[in-house]
Amino acid sequence: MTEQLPIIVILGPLLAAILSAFAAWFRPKWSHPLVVLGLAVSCAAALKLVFIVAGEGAQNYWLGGWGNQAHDYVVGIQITVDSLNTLLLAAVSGIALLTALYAKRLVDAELAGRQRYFYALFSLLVTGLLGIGITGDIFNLYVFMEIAALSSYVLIACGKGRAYMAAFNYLIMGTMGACLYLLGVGFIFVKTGTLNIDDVSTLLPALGQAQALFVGFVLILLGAWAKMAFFPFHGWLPNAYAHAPTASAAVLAPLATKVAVYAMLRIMVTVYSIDYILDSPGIQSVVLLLSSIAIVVGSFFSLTQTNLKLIACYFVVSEIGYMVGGAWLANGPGLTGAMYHVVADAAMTSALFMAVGCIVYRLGQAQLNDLQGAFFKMPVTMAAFVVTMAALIGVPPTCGFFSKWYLIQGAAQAGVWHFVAALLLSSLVKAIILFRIVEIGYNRVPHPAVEGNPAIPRNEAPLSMLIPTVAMALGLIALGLATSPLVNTIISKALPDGLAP
Amino acid sequence: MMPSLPIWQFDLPLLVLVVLFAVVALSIRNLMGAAIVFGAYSFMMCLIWAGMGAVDVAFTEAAVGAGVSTVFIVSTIYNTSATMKRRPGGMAFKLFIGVVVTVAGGFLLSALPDFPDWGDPNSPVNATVAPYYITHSIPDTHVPNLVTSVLADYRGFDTLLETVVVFIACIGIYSILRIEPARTSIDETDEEIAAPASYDPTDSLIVRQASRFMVPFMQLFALYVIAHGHYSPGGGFQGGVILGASLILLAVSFDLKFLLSRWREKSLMLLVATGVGLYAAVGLACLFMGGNFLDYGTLDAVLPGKQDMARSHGILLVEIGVGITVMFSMLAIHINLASNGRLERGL
Amino acid sequence: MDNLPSTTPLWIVLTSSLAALLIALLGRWPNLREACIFVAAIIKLGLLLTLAPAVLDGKLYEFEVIKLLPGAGLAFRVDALGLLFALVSVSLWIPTTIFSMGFLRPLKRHAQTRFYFFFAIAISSAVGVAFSANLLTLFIFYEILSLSTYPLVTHHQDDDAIKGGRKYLTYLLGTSVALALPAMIIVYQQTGSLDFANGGVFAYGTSTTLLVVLLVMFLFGFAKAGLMPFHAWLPGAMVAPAPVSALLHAVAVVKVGVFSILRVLTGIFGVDRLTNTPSLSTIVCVLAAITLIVASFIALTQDNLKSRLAYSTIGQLSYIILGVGLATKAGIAGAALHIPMHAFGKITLFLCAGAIYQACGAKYISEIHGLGRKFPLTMTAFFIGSLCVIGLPPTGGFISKWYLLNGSLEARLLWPFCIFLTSSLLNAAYFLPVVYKAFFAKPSDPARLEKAKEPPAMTVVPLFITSAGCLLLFFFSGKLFQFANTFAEMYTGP
Amino acid sequence: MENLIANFNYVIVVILMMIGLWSMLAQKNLIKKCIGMAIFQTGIILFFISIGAKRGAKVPILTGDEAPVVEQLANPLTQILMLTAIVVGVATLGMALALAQKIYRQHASFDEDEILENQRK
Repeated sequence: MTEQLPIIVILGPLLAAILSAFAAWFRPKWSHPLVVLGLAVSCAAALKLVFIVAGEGAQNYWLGGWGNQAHDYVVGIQITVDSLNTLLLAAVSGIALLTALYAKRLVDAELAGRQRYFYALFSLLVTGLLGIGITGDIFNLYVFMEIAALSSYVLIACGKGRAYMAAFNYLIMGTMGACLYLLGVGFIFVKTGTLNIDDVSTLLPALGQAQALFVGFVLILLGAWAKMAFFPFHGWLPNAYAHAPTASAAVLAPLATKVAVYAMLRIMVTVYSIDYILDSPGIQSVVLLLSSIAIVVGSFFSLTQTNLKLIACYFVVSEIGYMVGGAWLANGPGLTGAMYHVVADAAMTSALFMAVGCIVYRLGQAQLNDLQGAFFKMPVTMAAFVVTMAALIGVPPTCGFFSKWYLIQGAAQAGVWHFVAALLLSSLVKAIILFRIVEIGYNRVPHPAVEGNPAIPRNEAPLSMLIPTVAMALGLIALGLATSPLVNTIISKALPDGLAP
Repeated sequence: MMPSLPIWQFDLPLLVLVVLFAVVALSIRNLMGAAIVFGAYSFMMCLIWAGMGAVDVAFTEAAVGAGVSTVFIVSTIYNTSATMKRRPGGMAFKLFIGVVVTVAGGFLLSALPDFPDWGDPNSPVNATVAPYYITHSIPDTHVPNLVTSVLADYRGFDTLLETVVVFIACIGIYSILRIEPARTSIDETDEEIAAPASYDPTDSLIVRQASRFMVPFMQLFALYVIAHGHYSPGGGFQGGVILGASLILLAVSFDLKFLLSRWREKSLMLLVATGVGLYAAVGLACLFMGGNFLDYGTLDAVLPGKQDMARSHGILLVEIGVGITVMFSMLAIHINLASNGRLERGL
Repeated sequence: MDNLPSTTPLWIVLTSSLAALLIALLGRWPNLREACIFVAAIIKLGLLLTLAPAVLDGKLYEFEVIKLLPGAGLAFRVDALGLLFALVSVSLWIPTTIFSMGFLRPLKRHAQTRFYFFFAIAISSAVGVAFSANLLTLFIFYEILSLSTYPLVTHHQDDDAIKGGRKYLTYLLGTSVALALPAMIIVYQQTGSLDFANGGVFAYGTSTTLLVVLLVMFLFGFAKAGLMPFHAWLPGAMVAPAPVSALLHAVAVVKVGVFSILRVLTGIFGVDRLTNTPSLSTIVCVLAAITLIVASFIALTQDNLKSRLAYSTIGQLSYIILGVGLATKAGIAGAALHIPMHAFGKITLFLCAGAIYQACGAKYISEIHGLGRKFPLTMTAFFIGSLCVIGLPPTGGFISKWYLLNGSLEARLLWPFCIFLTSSLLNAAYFLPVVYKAFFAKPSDPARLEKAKEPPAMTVVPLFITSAGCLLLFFFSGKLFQFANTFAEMYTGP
Repeated sequence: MENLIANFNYVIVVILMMIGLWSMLAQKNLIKKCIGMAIFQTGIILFFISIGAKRGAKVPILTGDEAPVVEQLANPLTQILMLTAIVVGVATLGMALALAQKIYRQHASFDEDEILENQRK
């Protein structure tokens, strides 16, 4: 049975989505439990796979039983779970499960009467993201990318007002990204004639520095960057995620961009190789510079915003810079940092958007000035929020500290000091924002415990939202404490030969 | 003796025409005109692809690109407005994008010397994995149409996902556009600027009678396309699109009410899910029979024939699933786009 | 040297955190809540004392809680200096809590539970810093300390408090993230290790330029030590309630800064390297000396009593850094000794300032003329505390300054010797007039004196305890010296 | 130059993609953006079909019982990849049009600048 686990990871949410679409017309109430069930199955399978991969190494699975059929190359579609993606799969399915539980109340409140297909789309989005993470075929990756993209356009367009225009812009940008990716796949395909990642990676070294391969590489990178909102393609993200319904943003922001980063890592590390990157140093320094700019721009804009949702969105933009930069340092610590940060940042962003969602649910909006007294109204939520911000700042022992640790170490090893400076700057900016919020939310109201001051009524978010939020926030600390085993047993094996974390 | 010209002569004018149509479609100020030119552009593309031996692709493009896509654009414009306002300025931006795009184009062309010769049967694309399909399709799956066997079996997972994409588009467009009667009052903010109905086709007797005559033949042909996909160009997608188009024709020539009196919205949306469900269920059945997902060979226990025939039948089953989904989602997308989500009246 | 594996250090650190949880739960019953603190403090003190004999034997207690990075984890190691520092912090926690009860309760201050909660967390993290086996652990507890003291600094939640808190965090977090963290990562990247080692971690032949840069980053990165120009947070933090200023900003927080620098200088750079690379020790000495003198001069000009004390603290901290910078056995021992000596002296002074404010609302030195006649006990305590900080017998301050002066002679450097002496004179110049005026000057505001009541017993008793401590430290300095000597011998040999 | 002629298809592909990309980014009219997007996608499809083309090959459908000759049958792999791409393309186009209609309901315009102005109010 364990050999079927990789496909179960995908099938859980996919079948749940189809069933949920049926249920939408007969028993609308069943839509949500069905999706939760599907995600739970997927999450369990993904977690089991983490242990299997840590113990036995990569797991390959051939759809339709079409392996290489005594032929030199794989003729069907392969899905692979190895040390590079197993953590990502576990994180995506786990976060999606928690978010699905969390989203129920928000959806009932924000999308009253319009949620017929919300859970089906939610589940399809997760299917797409998991598929990108699991597939071992570069064309199949494109199809999954489109599944994730199409469902995310709709999830965003479920919002009101500006959401449609934001979704439209995202659609144009996303389609452009996907098309560039597909074209890049075409350029690789021209030279190798196969789409299987393992086969391509065995064929590529012999082809050397062919210009077509280089063009394909750049196209795939550009496509992935457009999808992940890397500078200068970041314009669509803040609008799209900030105007989306809170429940949609809570699943999109943590997962969608991170999965695109993973796709980039997969192409860089497995399909091409680190040597390939090191042999084209011009592009490396350009990308590193862009990463630093992305971090600085994201930080700067997050400082100028007054809406908590937008601030969170710009955090996402700057965090993308962390991961791209880390990957392009192309040394052991940098890659370790990038791989670790993909998981860590998914968790952090998820916790952040969950906390913001709780605030929006109770206070109606997320302008900073509306937060007055928030710490008294919803202490538990705000505690989770503070923990999350601490992780984003990089306060030990949360996971944010360790990813920053590896990234800075990698940058120091590569001598890329502007990246170090950008990382530190972004930490400081986040610290400033945290304490601005603490001041507004905590200090700027008369303390209710002093005689004569009015008591501020407790108005905590409902438990179905609060528990996932708190769990996620605690997960950040747990993840931080688990850094050493994760790096030693899994991430270090995903590094190219000769590199050590 | 091969002709010395490096490309097929017929292609040259077609390729030039394609570019021309693309430019015209984008520069025409009347959007309806642009939509029609875009349809013509797609037809040109079909010809080019058919010329290169990609008949299935050409077939699909004819049905999807030239047919359904154009109808979608036209119905959108019908619901909104066909004219573009002339706005001054913005030249600098357009020029900047132009420069960027040109640089990108130059970059793409820089890889040209690296490409294998045009039409070379020994190029990596043609010589690495592809020969396997050509030599093994019959022994493996008993399907002479290689495209069908690769599509539905070797790379059946892609096709499942592709069906899912159509499914997403259908429920997505429903979620975006549909205004359910009960909800009209809730949906306050984004209301209510409906374009005047500029053209009402429902009163043309000739159109009605002609379509009434054509629809059965279209549907018959579509069923043939699906069922005979193993042996001739076509399959679930193409057949599904034609079936969908036949119903769209009904909707256009009569009106939406007429169509919806026969196909209720609920059943449409359920059928869309049914198609994907059928495909996934076949795959799942393989899983329960002890094989990998979508390994139709394991179905030989329940389907007639040996493994290769089981695969052939499995392919037919999933093609039917694809056909159902594509047909009804095309229809569902059309009725939503054509009536601006109200399903009352529209193109 | 033997290393003893033991979980006791972890329990010591956790005791006050667990107490913090209890405090949060018992918020509705103030008596129980405070009883809980005392119990925790006593348990903690007891546990600490059980470690003392072996540590004085030159043994180290070690315990690794969890491995966070290859080559560095959350690990504890108890040596003489760490134990000494922990003992001081925890033993002063008791009088401070008594004082807090007297200070907060009668005025029905708000959020007392929160106050005690974060106080306990702060103590935990200070002890955590003291017991850190490596730079990573130290950094973690350092940051927890910064964050957990923020609510204490902004306790009043008015505009001043917010401003002070903002400054507090900007300086402490900003420097630690922007300077100490990168420095630490560079160390890790260069050497693959963050453990404090007797001979330092750098391989022979590491470039001096790199070392100098790292040194400066560490010195300024641990801004809790108050080296100029990153000192301004300390006067700013004086908006906090008196007990906070007393324990945290005279003992725990600032000493954690100095302690971190001490650890880095001895455990990361190594005493040998300091001795052999004159540029390193010179940088430390010069920076410390500048701060020492400038802070003393600024203290002279302050009229706000707590500000004056704050600047005095900044100066005194640099004594310790200068002592280590000398890199001699007596210097290090003196520096180590100065931690408890100054702690007892300064906490007395701060508690006095709090008691005075409690009694008559006076914040400025010009307002307390003649106060000594009204509150002789309080002002006597203040006098003893001043003596201790100045370094005059019969108080403990004398002992540590003695060793520091010895250290500079041992290093054959005259200028630090002069600096120490000058600064002591300046100390006398800014403290003794306060005492004089309090006892002998005419009351500047007789009406205020009339209204003033004797501070409640709960606030006076702690003064006795700590000022008695100042005196006792002088007479029983031998035991303390053992700690300091054990520590110094680890690096310089017997 | 010889190469350019030999690979005339690729040149057309690049031109089509440039046209599509330009109108996706520079055109202000939403419908025109959608059409540009579709042109971009067909350009890519043309690219894939071109790389899979074989000189003088038949359509990839086997007839009779003789063993298939690889050189004589067109490459099925690129074709099915592009079938997928076409379907994805029409799905995306439909979604884009639905969004455009919704936007038109709000702003009575397809012009991006006008919509943004409207939103700023």
